[in-house]
Amino acid sequence: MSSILRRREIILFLTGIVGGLMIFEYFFAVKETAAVSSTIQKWAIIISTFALGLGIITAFRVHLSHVKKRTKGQWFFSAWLMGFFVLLTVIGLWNTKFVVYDWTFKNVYVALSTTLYAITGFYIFSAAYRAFRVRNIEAAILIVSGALILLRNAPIGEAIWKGFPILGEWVLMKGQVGGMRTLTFVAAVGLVAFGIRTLLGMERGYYGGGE
Amino acid sequence: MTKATYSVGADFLAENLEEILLITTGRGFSFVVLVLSFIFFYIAIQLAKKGKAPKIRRMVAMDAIDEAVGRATEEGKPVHYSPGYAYMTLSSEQGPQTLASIGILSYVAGLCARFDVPIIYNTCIADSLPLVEETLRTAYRNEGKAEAFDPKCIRYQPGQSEYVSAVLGTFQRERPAVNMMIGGLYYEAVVIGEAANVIGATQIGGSANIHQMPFIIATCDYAMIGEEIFAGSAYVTKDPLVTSGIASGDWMKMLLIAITVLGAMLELSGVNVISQLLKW
Amino acid sequence: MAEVDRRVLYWVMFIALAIPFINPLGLPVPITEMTKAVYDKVESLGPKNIALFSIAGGVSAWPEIAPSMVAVMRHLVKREVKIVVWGFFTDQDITVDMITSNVPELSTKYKYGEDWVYMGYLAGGETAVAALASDVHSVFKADKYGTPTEKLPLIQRVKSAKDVDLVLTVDTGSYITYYIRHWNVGKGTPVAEIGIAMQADQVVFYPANLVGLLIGVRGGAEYEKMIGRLGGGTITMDAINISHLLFIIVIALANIGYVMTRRKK
Amino acid sequence: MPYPTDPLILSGVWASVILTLMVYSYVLYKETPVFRFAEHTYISASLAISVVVAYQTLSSNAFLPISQGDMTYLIPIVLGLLLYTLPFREVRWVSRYPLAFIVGVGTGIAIRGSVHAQMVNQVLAAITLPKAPQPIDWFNFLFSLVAFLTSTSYFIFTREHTGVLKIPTQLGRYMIMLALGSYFGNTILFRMSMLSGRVEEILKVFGIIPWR
Repeated sequence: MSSILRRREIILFLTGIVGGLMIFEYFFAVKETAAVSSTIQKWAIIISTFALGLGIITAFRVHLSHVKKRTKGQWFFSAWLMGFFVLLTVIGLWNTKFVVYDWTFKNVYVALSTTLYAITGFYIFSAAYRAFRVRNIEAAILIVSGALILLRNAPIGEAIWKGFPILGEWVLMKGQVGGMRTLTFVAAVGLVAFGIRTLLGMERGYYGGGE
Repeated sequence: MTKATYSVGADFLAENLEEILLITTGRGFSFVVLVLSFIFFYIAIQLAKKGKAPKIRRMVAMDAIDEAVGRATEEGKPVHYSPGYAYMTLSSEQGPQTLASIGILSYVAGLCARFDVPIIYNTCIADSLPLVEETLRTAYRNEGKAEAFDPKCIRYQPGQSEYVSAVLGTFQRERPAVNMMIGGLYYEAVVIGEAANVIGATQIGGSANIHQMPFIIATCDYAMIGEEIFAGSAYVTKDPLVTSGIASGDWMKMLLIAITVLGAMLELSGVNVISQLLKW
Repeated sequence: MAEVDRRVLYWVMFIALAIPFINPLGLPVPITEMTKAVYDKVESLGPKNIALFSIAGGVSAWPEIAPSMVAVMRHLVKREVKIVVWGFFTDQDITVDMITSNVPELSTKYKYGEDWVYMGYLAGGETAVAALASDVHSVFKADKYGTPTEKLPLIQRVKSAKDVDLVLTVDTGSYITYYIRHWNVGKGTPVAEIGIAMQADQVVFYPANLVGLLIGVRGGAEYEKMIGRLGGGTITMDAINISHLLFIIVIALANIGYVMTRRKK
Repeated sequence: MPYPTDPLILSGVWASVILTLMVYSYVLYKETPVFRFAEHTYISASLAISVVVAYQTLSSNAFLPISQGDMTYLIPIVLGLLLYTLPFREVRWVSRYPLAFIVGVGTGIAIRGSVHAQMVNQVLAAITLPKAPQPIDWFNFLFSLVAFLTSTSYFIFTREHTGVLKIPTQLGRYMIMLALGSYFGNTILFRMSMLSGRVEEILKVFGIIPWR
């Protein structure tokens, strides 16, 4: 039994069938498939939720080893990570309204998510400094288009020259549309080709290569 | 935090299907396009089997991988690889990009195994972990170095910003010589890209997410745009599939360009048959 | 010159962003068409109309979207429009708290259940939006606080998308496209967006009828000006002015440096 | 609003600002134990919160239907548990079943959505004529159309970009740069308001500007 279930063809076939069903449901008005496809999507969410445990195993594998080896400058932080995790998980599963959990959620989790989300503000600045150099015509167009949008978005643009927001508005509403449309379009073409290979079981790169 | 109190059930969809489908009419032509994609792909494969596969242009970013890993070997520093946020699951529409990324990873890991370069893999996509581990394990085994594989090179963080913070820390603590970020990238592209520039890493980036392309181009030494990442894994393994996939994609582009030109001319002369067809 | 230590750039930006908060500049904020369109639409509504306020953005995006959310909500309350609130983000309760504390009329002038109602969190993405468009009552059996829908007169009136006069979707992702597909194209309900800046690029080429769009904090600042009550958006606009000017200056300097180093070679 | 006095809120705002500064010390100075502490605290808290959220998701989406008698939900639970064969060499292959399932769903969703929204709808939008056109609208229509056609021609991989294709592909590259520049500019607005939000928070908590 297990030798049959182990065959790659059967596993790839499962991918093809599930994917094919998702596609079929989208294009055809068959009641039964719509219900099945909705159920399948829910199942996928449930399975993915279970995968979190693998993530925790993966993380603990790394941090336990640091603690065991007393890695310099790291083991203390690994121990803290694991200890705090256990504490907070126990509290959270018991009662999410309990003050320790609620306080950590708002002042550590939400605050640091916002902080890291905003860290991009620094990096985008140095990225612009590096990338926006007039090396050739392409780069020049990139700079002019980016600068016009900057001067449209910040009222200071209009304070400098009345024309900036008008030009910026044109770039945003009309000028960029064609190029953006192409990028959307070609990304989909590549995705569909890759998806077809996956569903037909021909894309083996992802499948761990051998066996 | 609130519980997921309600969600839409299958029974509801089934009951109201007709009304929902009424909203989504207009998929007829899309279906034709999808079927044509399959047909084009089949023809391209048949042509490839007969040795008539069309030539495609070089993919500079993929060719740069060997050189980059070589540099890491010389400097004795690790290679860092990460697939981006990608909605943290393979079951979303970002899933294929993660898969494509893992396909390229299998090639990179093989090179790393061959030259004994450590590889560090940071991710926040929990359900991709089995694939990643198996890909790395197989790559090491194929190089005859199964015992050299250390699963601790895979690091997991439970969210996007968590993953960004861990990558920032990893860069300064372990100083990789190469940073590769390929997959469903979001805001991390510019942060990781610039942080890797600080430590002077060679960077290869790629994504089909349009919104990150400006930043991948701005921060990386080599960029893969859009469909290149999907062709990547087959390209490095010299698989005839790659030319077939790219050729059929090209035919699809040419067909839709032709429809656009024809449609625009007809619309301008007052005939709206093409736009009606597209809305079918 | 071309290779300044990055940290200098970061410190300059950090300090420059702090200055306008301490010492506001108060440059005028001109009104753009997209924002005016949203304002005019809300202005045309009255006590008989129902607006849907859909939250699909997290707390981490507050600096960008909170000013618009508060300003639009203030305008709705001023026009005495009935408001239905629901959302798709797990931390949205904190957002609703923020709005109600900034718009006290929701608890004084408005009666909960009759004039406004908060239905809570919903999972399911596009499927959920599509389902709500055709039948609200089969999706929501009770509001956020557990009161059954039968006891909420306002939600009794909202059976499907057709009962809503304006959708205001707060969005940091793709929910605008879901609402356009299922509420606007499907049912003809007008849809307006409170969004983050990058969405402007994508929404403009989406083939649909969008009432208008508040582009990030800039949209919020314009809206505050139009309702005549300045707030967070207007204050942040100073920081935007300074930082954008800084970008322009730094890009110019980088190019001067680049040209000069090339000449030397 | 006055500066908060409630000890719970006060400790909260100070903790969040100190953690923020710990993270920004990486950018403004360098990687230190201070940053490392913030990083590990964040990941730790987030892991715990993810477990709690996962538990809630499973109870409302899987355990609840099962308790109501819908046994089909045992299937995804079993599939989910099969993922945990991964650490055991002999049965590791079993974990491919749940994966095959997830990959199928993701690929299916990605294909079906992109053909419609990203391909067909874009062609349709490209050929849709302007309503109530002024001369400028005709110009804009033609500009977008030409931009779309030429930049798509740049993405043709199986033909050399010479001869007939030389000028269109060149023009197409310019059009792509115009789009990317616009996107870059808008992203800057978003990122700057995010960062200024954090700066404002720091100034507020330190009492440099009034609480509002």
